[in-house]
Amino acid sequence: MAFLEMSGLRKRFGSVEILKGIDITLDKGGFLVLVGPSGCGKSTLLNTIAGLETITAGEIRVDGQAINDLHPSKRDIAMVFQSYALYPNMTVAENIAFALEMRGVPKAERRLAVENVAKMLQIGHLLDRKPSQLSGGQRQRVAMGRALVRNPRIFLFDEPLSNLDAKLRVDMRTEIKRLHQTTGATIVYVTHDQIEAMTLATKIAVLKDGEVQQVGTPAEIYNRPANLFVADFMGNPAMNLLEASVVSEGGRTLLSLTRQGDDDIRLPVPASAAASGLDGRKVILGIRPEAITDRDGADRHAGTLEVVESVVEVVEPAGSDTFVVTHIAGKEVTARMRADTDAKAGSRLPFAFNLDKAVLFDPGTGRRI
Amino acid sequence: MRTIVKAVAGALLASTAMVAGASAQTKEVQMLHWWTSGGEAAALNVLKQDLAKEGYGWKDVPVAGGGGDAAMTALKAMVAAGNYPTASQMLGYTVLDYAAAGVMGDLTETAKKEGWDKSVPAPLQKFAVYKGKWVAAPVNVHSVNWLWINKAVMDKIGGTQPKTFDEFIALLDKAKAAGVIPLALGGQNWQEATMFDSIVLSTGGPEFYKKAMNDLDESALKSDTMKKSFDNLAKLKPYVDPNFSGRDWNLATAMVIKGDALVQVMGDWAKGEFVAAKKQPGTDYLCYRFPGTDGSVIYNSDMFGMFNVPADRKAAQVALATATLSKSFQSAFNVVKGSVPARTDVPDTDFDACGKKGIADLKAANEKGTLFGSLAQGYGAPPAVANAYKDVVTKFVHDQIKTSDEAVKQLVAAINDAK
Amino acid sequence: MTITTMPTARPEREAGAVSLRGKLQDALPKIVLAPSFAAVLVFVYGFILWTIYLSFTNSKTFPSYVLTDSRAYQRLWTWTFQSDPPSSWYTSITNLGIFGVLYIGVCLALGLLLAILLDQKIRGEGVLRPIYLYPMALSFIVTGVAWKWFLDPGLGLERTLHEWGFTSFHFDWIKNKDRVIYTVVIAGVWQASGFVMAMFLAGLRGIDGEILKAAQIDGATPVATYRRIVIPMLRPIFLSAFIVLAHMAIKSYDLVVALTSGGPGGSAWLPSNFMYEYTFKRNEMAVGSASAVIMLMTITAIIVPYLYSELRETNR
Amino acid sequence: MSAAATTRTGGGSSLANRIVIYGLLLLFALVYLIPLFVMLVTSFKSMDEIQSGNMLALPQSPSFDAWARAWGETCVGLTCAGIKGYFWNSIKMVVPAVLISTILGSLNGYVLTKWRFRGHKLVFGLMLFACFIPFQAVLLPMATILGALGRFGADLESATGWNWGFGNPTVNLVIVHVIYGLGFTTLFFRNYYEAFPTELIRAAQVDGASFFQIFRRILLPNSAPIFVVTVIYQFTNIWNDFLFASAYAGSGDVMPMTVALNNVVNTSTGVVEYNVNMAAAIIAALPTLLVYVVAGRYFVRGLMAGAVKG
Repeated sequence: MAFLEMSGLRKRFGSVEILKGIDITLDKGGFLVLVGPSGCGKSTLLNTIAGLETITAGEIRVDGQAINDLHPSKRDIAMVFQSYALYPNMTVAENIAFALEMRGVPKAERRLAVENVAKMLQIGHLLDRKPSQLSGGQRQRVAMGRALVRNPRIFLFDEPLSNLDAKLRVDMRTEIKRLHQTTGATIVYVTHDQIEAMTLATKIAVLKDGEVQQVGTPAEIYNRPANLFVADFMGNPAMNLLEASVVSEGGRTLLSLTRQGDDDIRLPVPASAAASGLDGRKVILGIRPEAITDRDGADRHAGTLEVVESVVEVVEPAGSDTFVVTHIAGKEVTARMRADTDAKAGSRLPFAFNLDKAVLFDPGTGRRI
Repeated sequence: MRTIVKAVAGALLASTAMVAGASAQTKEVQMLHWWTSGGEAAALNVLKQDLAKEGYGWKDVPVAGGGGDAAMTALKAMVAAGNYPTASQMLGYTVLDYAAAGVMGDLTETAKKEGWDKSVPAPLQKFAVYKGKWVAAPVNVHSVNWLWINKAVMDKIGGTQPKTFDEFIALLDKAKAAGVIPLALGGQNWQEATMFDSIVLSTGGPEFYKKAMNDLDESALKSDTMKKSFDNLAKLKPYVDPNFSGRDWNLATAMVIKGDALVQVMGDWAKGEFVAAKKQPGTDYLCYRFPGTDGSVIYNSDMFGMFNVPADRKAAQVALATATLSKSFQSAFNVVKGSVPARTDVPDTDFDACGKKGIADLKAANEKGTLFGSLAQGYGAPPAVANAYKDVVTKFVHDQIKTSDEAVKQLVAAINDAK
Repeated sequence: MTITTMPTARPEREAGAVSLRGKLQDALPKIVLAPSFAAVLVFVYGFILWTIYLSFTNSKTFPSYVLTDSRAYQRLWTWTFQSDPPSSWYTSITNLGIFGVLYIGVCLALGLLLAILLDQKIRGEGVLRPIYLYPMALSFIVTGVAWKWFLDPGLGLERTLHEWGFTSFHFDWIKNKDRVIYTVVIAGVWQASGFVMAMFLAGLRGIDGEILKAAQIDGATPVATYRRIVIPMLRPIFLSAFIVLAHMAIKSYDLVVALTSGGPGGSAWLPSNFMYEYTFKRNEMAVGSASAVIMLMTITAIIVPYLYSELRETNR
Repeated sequence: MSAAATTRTGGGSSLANRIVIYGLLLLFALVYLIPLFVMLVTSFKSMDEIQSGNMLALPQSPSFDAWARAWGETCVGLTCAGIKGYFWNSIKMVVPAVLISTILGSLNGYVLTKWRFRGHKLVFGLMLFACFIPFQAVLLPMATILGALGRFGADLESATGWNWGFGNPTVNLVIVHVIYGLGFTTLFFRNYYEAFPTELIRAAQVDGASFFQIFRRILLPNSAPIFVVTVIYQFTNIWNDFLFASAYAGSGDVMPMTVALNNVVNTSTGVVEYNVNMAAAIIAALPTLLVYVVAGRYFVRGLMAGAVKG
């Protein structure tokens, strides 16, 4: 049995339904990331787990016990907030110890616990300061310390890194990952940043408009997105999504993509999709930029590699790679070339399509075929 | 936080500690009044001491302001709360209103014993006796139809006592020619209306005054005599200095005392100001009846309304009432206050010339039946009517009503509306 | 997402499972609020109902609880249109119009001006600010006499200027039935504008400096910056100040009494003076109550739309 | 961040600007000070000088006489011991009234922002609207209820033998001022707490703090600015109240300062001692003046911190 189970969760504010039946489970020690665009309900979902918001229907169980009617303080959870929510009138030590104090832990024990946590997070020298005297990263650590000191059954993180600058965010991300690995804690983590989701999660749930779009491991989500939304949302640069029609030519079923002022492109149907029954249909081809490369940069193990020449529109060197943009099927298509590519805007270049990594979607339902 | 709690608790305890003292004591009179100025307070202190001699304490509830308005509001609140004072300074119809509401006590026994029926003028008893029961003890009788004249100015302009309204105008003209402000008036509605009381009496005579201002007879109110009264009021306006509006009455009196102005038409409480300024009647100032009103007295009276207090506080109340109407207090108080005693059998030995005249006039008017309540002072009709009357007079004085025709029309309409 | 809905009510089905203590804990916020709310219901709304009831009786000196008719309203209605000579009620409501507009308008303008001036990195702000603020600390029982003197042509400003040689100066508004209400405005503005200044000053200090930098880069002059950017950003403060001022304007009573004793011929009356006069002085409690009801209705007409928009806004 | 900090530098000839700005500010300051100035100089003059001289002129021979008389000799009703004794009456009424109404207001604001329930807006709207009721209209019904409370208190006392304070004029005034102050205090605190980060409350909830623990440990320690505003506002209003004070606590032993002052300055007859009146008026206003002068800085800060929504 899973450690954390959410089943049939619904939440409505007046006439607006924020959560429309959420079913997610998480094993003990797992790291679940709830990801989605703002307004998708991910924060609300987290708050219902914390007990900060009631649910309209459904159940939340931890370790087999229903907790949805327990007061937040009785759920044995800890939470790290987006704004850190450090009590401005208390010192760092008092902030960290507050929850223990509320639970009647003796003073000596509290001090020991605070010291341990402070050592783990390397914030021992900050214990006597007030939150206003701390930098963003330090506050972040204190907020985590406040959660850690409790040693709760579940940690909840509500976009904890969104207020940090880019470099610190990466550092803290690593820190959180390390903490997860060393403590084995069960974590539910909300973010809108899909890189955070990919790097941290053992399990990702993509939400949109109060509905779960897909739950799976990062690899599943990335490689086999359940629908167009997930495909578009996860990955940066985003997956290329191109309209294509399925045609039969010489006994082969092929994808045909139109080009303006150029020949149509013919590509084989990716192995991930069952080719049968597609004949004559319109589909959407999803292919990630890293699956479109220069010819000699292509994956050596690729089963179906198709080289197509196309006119380069924009070249964006990114250091380790160079992104090259061309125009296919009425859309910009981003390809990931080697850093030393000689692509120039306006020139014609061969693009190698690795269709092993491509997926097809039904344009009507948006689902993966 | 803890200190806050302590502070609150402390303050609450401090206030509850006072509670024992707050509940009415049996050997104490609780007295609501608005006599807070030095002279009045001194006069009232005589009463306090009289009571102290008999072993009664005095719990003072002074609420000054607006000529008793604030005190009356406080009284209404006290009565609404059921905390009746032993007595309260009250005026005219207010006593009757409270009596009708059944909150006044009964002093008939004391009145009989002390012979108030005989000694207190009948028109006053109309307000002190409700349905055959004495409910108030009159403290004094003020009379309204007085002229207060600075003698030095009078001598300078060579004026003599005006006997008629026209002579009065002639006198004012003399003053104007001499460069003195002829008429000191405070432009507040009650002062204007108080002066108008006298004008009506002077213009229409005693009969007319009674019909119009006490009986509110409509034919009298809209008569030509009333119109003429307004015309006479209009005649006086040019003799008033331009800054009169809103002036307090005692400032107007001060103008006469200092010789800035010749004359003020005001009730005899103005004499208290002269007394306080150490001025002597006859040598420093002159007191004449308003021209054409000799032989009649328009009065008002301060009364101590006696409330229906519990039996254990009754003795104190009786003591207060008895002391109030005792001859010694009546004399001592009224000498200071400028008014005359509310009983006609008080010797006038301690009074000055004006006081003696006032006492004699009151007695004569009482006997002749020419003692009338002042409409402006709330002794002619209930407050709603009296204030409607004041509205019209003040609007006429301040040119919001422009003609005497219009004024009479407005007066009839306003009084009918308020009745 | 700032909607805060804390667990308070539980679905009926679990009622049995929840301990009494837990229920108490859940109801605690409401229990805490309840005494205040109950007090307001009884002592404000109960009394409003009481007043409405009395306005339909013929209460005179004391409340009478026998319902009669709407004569009090009929009288007020007649008086409303009686402008020559003006009835006291007509004077009161037209005065409230003049007073309300000028008092609120001038206070807002002056308060804003002072706040903007004080916000220019002024040396001695700590001295100036309390000077503008102190009138709010004083009641008119204290300052009434001083104001009366100052406005009196025979004692105050006019005489002083005459003594200084400006003999043509004329300022006798307090004695003039058509002008006296403006002196009430002057004293009222003096009392409240400092408070408004403080509100605006707080608002100015709360504006994000980057926006102003942006305006500067866009080439806006200081005047244009204030007119186009700063003042529009102070809109919520205008609203708050408006409410504070509107409530003071409607409640203004002692101002008129202390300054003018009602003015020449009662020409300075405001509706609250009317109400007090009729209820307590003229013993026409029904009329006083009816005027109070009309005042409350006027307040309602002004305040409720504000409250509505204000409270809807918080539902973002 | 001052709005002027950046705009100022954009100005042209800054010296001329500064002169205009300071000139205007000083001019207004002078105008604002006139009434206080008149009162002050009058209080140091003799009566003769007041009556003959210019009210704006400085006293020729300043004397503290009037002050001494106002403080210790002038008559309030029949008691001629100055107004000094009435400070304590006012303080023991004002302090509990201010503190209770402020604390209730902060609790209400806390509930109305952080523990919302269905209908919270209506409740707040009703409480806010209560600010606007004219006090003259509640004078009598309130008196009736206070009277009933007093009789109930007397019964209670005879039943329990312990005085509960009902019916005591000071307690009555505290009750009245608390009730009619609730609208404002609730408004102030609600607006302040509206901007108070809700995440802090949530964090404290997750940390296991109870309703009151959150209030006491998290909100109260961070409410100082709005406390200052509310206390100043309430203190001034309650200290200066005359209507309720005169109607419910008029007798000499409980009379608050405003009523005593009114009895000194608003006497209807007799020579008016303006110098004593002015001295008494200033003495009576000292606490509120002091509050504004001393706490004025925090007042603006407090308004900044959220009493004004902006």
